[in-house]
Amino acid sequence: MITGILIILPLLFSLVVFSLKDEKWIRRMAVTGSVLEFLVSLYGLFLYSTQCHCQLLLNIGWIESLHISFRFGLDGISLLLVLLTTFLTPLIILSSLDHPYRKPSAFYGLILLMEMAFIGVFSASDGLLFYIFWEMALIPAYFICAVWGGNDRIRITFKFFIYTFTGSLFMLVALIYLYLHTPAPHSFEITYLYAAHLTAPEQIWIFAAFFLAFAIKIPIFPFHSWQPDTYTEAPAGGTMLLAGIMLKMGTYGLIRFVLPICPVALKEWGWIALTLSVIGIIYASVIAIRQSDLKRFIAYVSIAHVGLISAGIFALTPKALEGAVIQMVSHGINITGILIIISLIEKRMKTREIPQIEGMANRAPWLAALFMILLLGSIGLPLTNGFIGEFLLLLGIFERNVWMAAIAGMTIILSAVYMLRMYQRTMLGKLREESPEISDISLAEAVPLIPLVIMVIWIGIFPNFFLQLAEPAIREIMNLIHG
Amino acid sequence: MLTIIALTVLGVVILAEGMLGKKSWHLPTILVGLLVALVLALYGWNRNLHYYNSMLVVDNTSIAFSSVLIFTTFIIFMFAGHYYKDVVRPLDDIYAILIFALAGSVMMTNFGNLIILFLGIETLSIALYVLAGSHKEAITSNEATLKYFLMGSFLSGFLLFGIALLYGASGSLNMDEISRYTLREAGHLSPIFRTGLFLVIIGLAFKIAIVPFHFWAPDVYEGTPTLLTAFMATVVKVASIVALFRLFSNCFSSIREIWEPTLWILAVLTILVGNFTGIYQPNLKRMLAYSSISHSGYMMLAVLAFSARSSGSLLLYAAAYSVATVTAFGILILIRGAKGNDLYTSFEGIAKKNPLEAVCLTIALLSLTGIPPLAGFMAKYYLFTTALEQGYLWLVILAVSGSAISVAYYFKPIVAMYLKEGDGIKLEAGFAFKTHLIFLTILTLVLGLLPVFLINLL
Amino acid sequence: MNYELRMINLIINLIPLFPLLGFLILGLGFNRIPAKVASVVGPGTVLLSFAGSLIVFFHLLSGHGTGGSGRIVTTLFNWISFSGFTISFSFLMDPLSLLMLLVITGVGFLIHLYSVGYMKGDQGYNRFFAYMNLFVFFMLLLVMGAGYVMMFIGWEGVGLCSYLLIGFWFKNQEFNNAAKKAFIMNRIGDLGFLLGIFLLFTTFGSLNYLDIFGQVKELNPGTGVLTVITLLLFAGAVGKSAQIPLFTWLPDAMAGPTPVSALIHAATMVTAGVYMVARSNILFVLAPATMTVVAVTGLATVLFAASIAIFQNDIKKILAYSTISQLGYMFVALGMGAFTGAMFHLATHAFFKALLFLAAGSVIHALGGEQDIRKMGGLGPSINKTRWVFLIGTIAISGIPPFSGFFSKDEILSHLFNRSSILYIFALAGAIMTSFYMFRLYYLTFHGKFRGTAEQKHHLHESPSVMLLPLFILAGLSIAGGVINLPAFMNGSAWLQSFLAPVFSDALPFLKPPEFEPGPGLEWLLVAISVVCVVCVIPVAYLWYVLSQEEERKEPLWQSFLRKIPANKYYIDELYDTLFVRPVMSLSKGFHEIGEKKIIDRFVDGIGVLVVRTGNTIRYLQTGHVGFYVFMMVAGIIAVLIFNLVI
Amino acid sequence: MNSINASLQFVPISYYLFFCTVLFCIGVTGVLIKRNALLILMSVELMINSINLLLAAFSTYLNDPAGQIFVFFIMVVAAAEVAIGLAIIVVIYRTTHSIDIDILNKLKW
Repeated sequence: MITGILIILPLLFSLVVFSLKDEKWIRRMAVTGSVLEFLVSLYGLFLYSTQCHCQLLLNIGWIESLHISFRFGLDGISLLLVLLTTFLTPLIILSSLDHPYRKPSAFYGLILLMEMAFIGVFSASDGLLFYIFWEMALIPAYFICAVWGGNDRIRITFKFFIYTFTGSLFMLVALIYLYLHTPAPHSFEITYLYAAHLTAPEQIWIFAAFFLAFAIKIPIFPFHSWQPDTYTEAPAGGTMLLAGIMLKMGTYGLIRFVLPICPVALKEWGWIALTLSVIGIIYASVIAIRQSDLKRFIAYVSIAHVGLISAGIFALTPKALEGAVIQMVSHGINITGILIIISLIEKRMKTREIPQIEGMANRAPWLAALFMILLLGSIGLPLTNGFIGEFLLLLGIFERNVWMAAIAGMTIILSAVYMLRMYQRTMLGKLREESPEISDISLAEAVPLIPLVIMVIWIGIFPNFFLQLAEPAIREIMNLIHG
Repeated sequence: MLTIIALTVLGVVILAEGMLGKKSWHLPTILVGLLVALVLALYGWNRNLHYYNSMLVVDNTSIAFSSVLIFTTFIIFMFAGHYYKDVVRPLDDIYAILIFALAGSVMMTNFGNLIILFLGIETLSIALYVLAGSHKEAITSNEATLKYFLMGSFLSGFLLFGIALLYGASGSLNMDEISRYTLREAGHLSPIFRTGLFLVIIGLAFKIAIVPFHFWAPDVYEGTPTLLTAFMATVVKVASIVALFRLFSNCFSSIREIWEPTLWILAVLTILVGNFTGIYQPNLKRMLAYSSISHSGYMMLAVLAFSARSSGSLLLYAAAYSVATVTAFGILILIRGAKGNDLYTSFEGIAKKNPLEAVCLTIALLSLTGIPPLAGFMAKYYLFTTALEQGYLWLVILAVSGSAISVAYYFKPIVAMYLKEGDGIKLEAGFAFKTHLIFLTILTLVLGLLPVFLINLL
Repeated sequence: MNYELRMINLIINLIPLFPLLGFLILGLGFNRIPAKVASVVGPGTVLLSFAGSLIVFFHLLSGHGTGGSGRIVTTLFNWISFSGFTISFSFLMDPLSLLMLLVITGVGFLIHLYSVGYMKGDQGYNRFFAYMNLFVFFMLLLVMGAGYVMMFIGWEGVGLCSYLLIGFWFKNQEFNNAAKKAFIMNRIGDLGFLLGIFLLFTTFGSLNYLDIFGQVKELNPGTGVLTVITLLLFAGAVGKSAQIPLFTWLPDAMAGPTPVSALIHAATMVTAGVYMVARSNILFVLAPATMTVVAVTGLATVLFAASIAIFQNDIKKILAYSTISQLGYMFVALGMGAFTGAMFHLATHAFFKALLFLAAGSVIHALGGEQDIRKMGGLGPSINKTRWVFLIGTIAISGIPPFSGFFSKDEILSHLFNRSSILYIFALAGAIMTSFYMFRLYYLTFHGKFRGTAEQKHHLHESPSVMLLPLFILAGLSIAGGVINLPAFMNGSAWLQSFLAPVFSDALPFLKPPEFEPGPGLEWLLVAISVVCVVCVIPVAYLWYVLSQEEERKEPLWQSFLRKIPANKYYIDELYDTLFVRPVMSLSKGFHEIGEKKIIDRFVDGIGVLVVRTGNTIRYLQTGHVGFYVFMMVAGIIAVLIFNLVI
Repeated sequence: MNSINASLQFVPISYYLFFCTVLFCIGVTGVLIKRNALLILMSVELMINSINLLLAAFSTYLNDPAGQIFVFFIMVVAAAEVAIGLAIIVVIYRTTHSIDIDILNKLKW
């Protein structure tokens, strides 16, 4: 029931927002809708008990003849990601309120639509539904990036769309193939999919298809070429949605589908995925060092971080999975925060080019301080959320393969290198004479940032709540892999 | 049977009205008449009627499809008023011929005997030759009709030759007889029969515009007046593919191994050529022609993977495809009215002033692309499922890659409408027109969300 | 659990909380609350935790409630815990950590006090104290933690604080670079540490000291995994304690305000490595190979750093290098298994090195920011108090009795002598160098004639009492600090030895016994030797740097060449720059220019282009000629028929 | 009737088949090589008539009237087709003053 509300609510509000004319009311409704959604999800959390693994089920018959139905349910992992979505969306909307987007009704309507799709993806316990919401998320994303994006938006966003769409089409084929191999009567229900009998080669093909789709979405090296451009061209809010939430769809998909469905293939070919992810970490980190455009910089940083997450997922150890889940949440929080900061910087300096920004800390100490905290979170300093994830991930990978862990561990050095370099060149130093008169962060601007910063610290100090929320689900998946 | 009669009568009535000079009565009469025909068609539901020692066989499948055809014609006629609003000459002939063509297509879905099949096809085609050229002054229209006529009559020659051979080999023109023959002779079919079989396939392939018999389609579609192109792209195509489907499911299902490879290759060719060629088209009308070609390739999957469920999925696909295509043509009519051409450049920036039209076209195109939760996706999904059930893995993979490519051209108008700056003209679409567009769009959504209705019919 | 113990636990938990509180107050209100409040809160919180540590200390001495184990473990909460994996946020109180606690909070408080005067009027005054408090908090976590993860938290935390404080004056990008360098070099070590932790976990299934040390006794010495673990841990120590090869950040770290150098880069943070090795003594003892590595690294660092220090001209840099070499002594001691000696030297070093830094700070303060000793000289009379405390510090570090440095260094030396005489000789050489460069520094600063500008001379002034008071206290400690571990042959009680005994008791049996047990006579002899050695270089220094400064200028070529290399720190920075920094930068460029643009992007776009091209080619089949169409169709028909009938 | 059938069946069916096929192919060739719309139309007619003949022959051999009935249908349809075709050609001639099929290729690519 609650899950149904979670999915319907954003849809309704987006329709309302679409229909509205008065800008003030558009903004109000958008904020109200997203906040309401967040509260509902909190209530869902309240109803949720960590004991059994999948709950808050909703099952409405849809196509009985094929045993396809609107099947939603939350286990620990999905609940966490739903919470992440509902937590970030209001902040993203808030952060873009003062930005003069043309046609705000469409902009916020699309954001809410996207939220609906995200929640659908994270809570669907039916393969076809998952796919449907997966694609539904893509359309608003495309339009947000394409309509409100930068100069080169048309080419870039089109590339983004067709690239991800192609990937997901192969996932569709794989899904149908799975469906046909589920025990009769065929069904897309997740448990049926888990129970599908596949020979080893079949599993490998399924694995390949899923991996392609998810690797493009995440993105895992070398399928990432759409991502830096898109992040750079997209409007601030769009980038936040893409980086903060959308790419979690990929990692979530890996955990929800790839791991339980093709364990054999993973045992045979998982190492390739693992290696690719680890390569991605180093590759992207090294590239990030020299980027001059802040958003492009963040894009590469994000590739590096999610590389670690996916590496953890492919390590197939419980700790790594715990790490992956917690890190998904943390990454969402950190990157959204940093992107908000970047948009604030851009607002003040009228540019995103690092060489043209210097010494903002002189005039905007609070901005610098918040930035520093988020940054520490993303370089995984202990007592920030980043550390929990990185520690567990690396530990898990270490248990799987020492050398991989050693190489992946380079990230704690490289992240320090690129992050501090960027921070030093933007925040520290003398303020240029020619640079515009800048003010410190205003309360309105701080509103979306404060919760994020609090979460950075909170997860860093009390991660247990989140870990234990995800634990039963992870145990479930580990059983499916090994049992 | 009754349907066909009703339609024919309707046509005659229109002509009568024309003689009486009651131009304004045409559309109402037609719309009512079509509804009547629809009702009559549905009247035969679950009755499984045979007429004239089963020259006409009216079973549920045929009823469902002929309803789709009638309905499509109906929604096309909804645009007719706007399309012909400033034409002074009497239109009774055009309308009547359209109706007759529809009658022909209905025959194609109900045939129980190759004679009827042939008659249906010819009724349809001859009517279309006229319609394609109905814009006498326009040289493009002339060219279209000439090309269509020459190739059409040429290929129907092959069809006939095929039928003749089938007749000679099997000794009958009746489908049941032929199927019995195939069952009997399954192992060692005479070359005559096989030649006949393939010539029939080719004859129908031409009507469906299967590669390499598709060459007429783009040119004819472009030259033909837009409204009638819509008819060609939907009714004609669906009718012919249904005929093919019917022929194979009733007669030749027992000798699958003979025709399977050929159809496989033809389907793949159609999907790929259609999608690839669509990319570079400068105008929407021609693009839609190619998209229709690729879609006939997809529908071939249903014929190939003939199974209990495939008729249902073909029905859904036909419906989804027709609705979306008609919507697109509707917008095209508007644009043509405003800009005088249908180049992508004339779509630039229309989203600003005409959000409704833009959204409708977008949804239609997305549905054709196969984006959930729209009808097009569901249709594709069922089609692929049935195909995979029959183990056509590679075919499905190729089809999927095809629809990945199709994004490249389906998005061109969308990009033009939303992302390009253009002269902010307001398209003059009447209230009826708009409501109709909305209706179609909602239909696309509903078909996507509740495909069950159509699927469970058959 | 009785009332008293609950009180103690509360106090233990409060010790780190006070500085954290201070940080929060100062940090959140940094641009609102007045400087006066800051100058109370900053030092005050540290004083509170000092008091707390004293209470715990005496409680532990009394031995109540510890169940005779001599240690208290308190758990705040389970930090990370899910199926089969728990890391609790808990503190371990034992003599070792208490010693560290006292040093950190005690010396830390004095330095905070000093900063009140030193940082007066700086616009970042509150920020400064906020960072300092944060540092103390993390440092306390580091030493109080009951497991390696806890230590790692503090470990990274202090790294962060040192980053923040080195780059405290962030307007100057040079300082920021230094800060960044420090953090990154530390992180290199930390990676080793982290991997060590992982290996520890996979080996012992836990990360608590007590669990691990409990299990490790079962393993037999020299096990491969232990060697790897200890080497990885030591890598962390190397980074944190600025040993070869990761020492170059420490001299640059002098960019920070002087109190920072005194607290973080002399007294406390840099000794974290020593603490870590001492803490995991049993692990190291069971890995003899690592022990040798530790000792050799330490000794190499001693000589290396000392040789550089001789030729430096920046007062703080000289002290920095001396810190490095003193840390080297500690590692030598650890490597030889003289854990007590190391800790002892750690403590005394904290006293006199803090003293020296603060005194140097007072000098710099007096000269208005001048740090180059070539521009000083003859400051003795004008800032007399500073001069005397500086002299005390110098004597102490040079190891001249009866000052504290003498005892700690002598213990290490004698211990070395018993183990291997070669190492002893090298160490002695190091000691001699130490006293030489220290006295060089002293003389060049306070004797001879003033070489600075006129207006500097005019401004010369003694520091305010709030700065002098800590100096005096530290001077006192530097003089008397030796008493805490008077060796037996001086009829001392070797109190520290016995105090720390429970910590090291498990390790000692595994140490290879000394080659011979020296009698008191030999001990006295060694003392005599070392004292004589270090004392005789003093006049040399006086001769060179006070009497004849002219000749010191014009020296033979070979000599100048000889000085050039160490004067330029053996070009280590340049070496690293070419070895690591440049390659990474060019790699980054390469990846972006070639990997991204040329290969991956081009490949992906290539597919798109291919599709479009194909489309553009195929569409020309549509020639528009009916003839051609018909021909194609017939061709198609024939193909179909042939395909089906012939083939 | 039967006697006629018998006398007709005196000629083996394969002859008819072969003859009609040849006729048909001649028609096809005509369509292929001619550029004049009228001639093409006639070639198509030739094809259709060959089919009629074939059908008739088959029906005779099968003793089954269906084929011959079909022939009548075909004739009707063909007549209609021709009518339309000529009309179209006339229209074309009006606009282009030529009935050469290659004149018209505005619509391509």
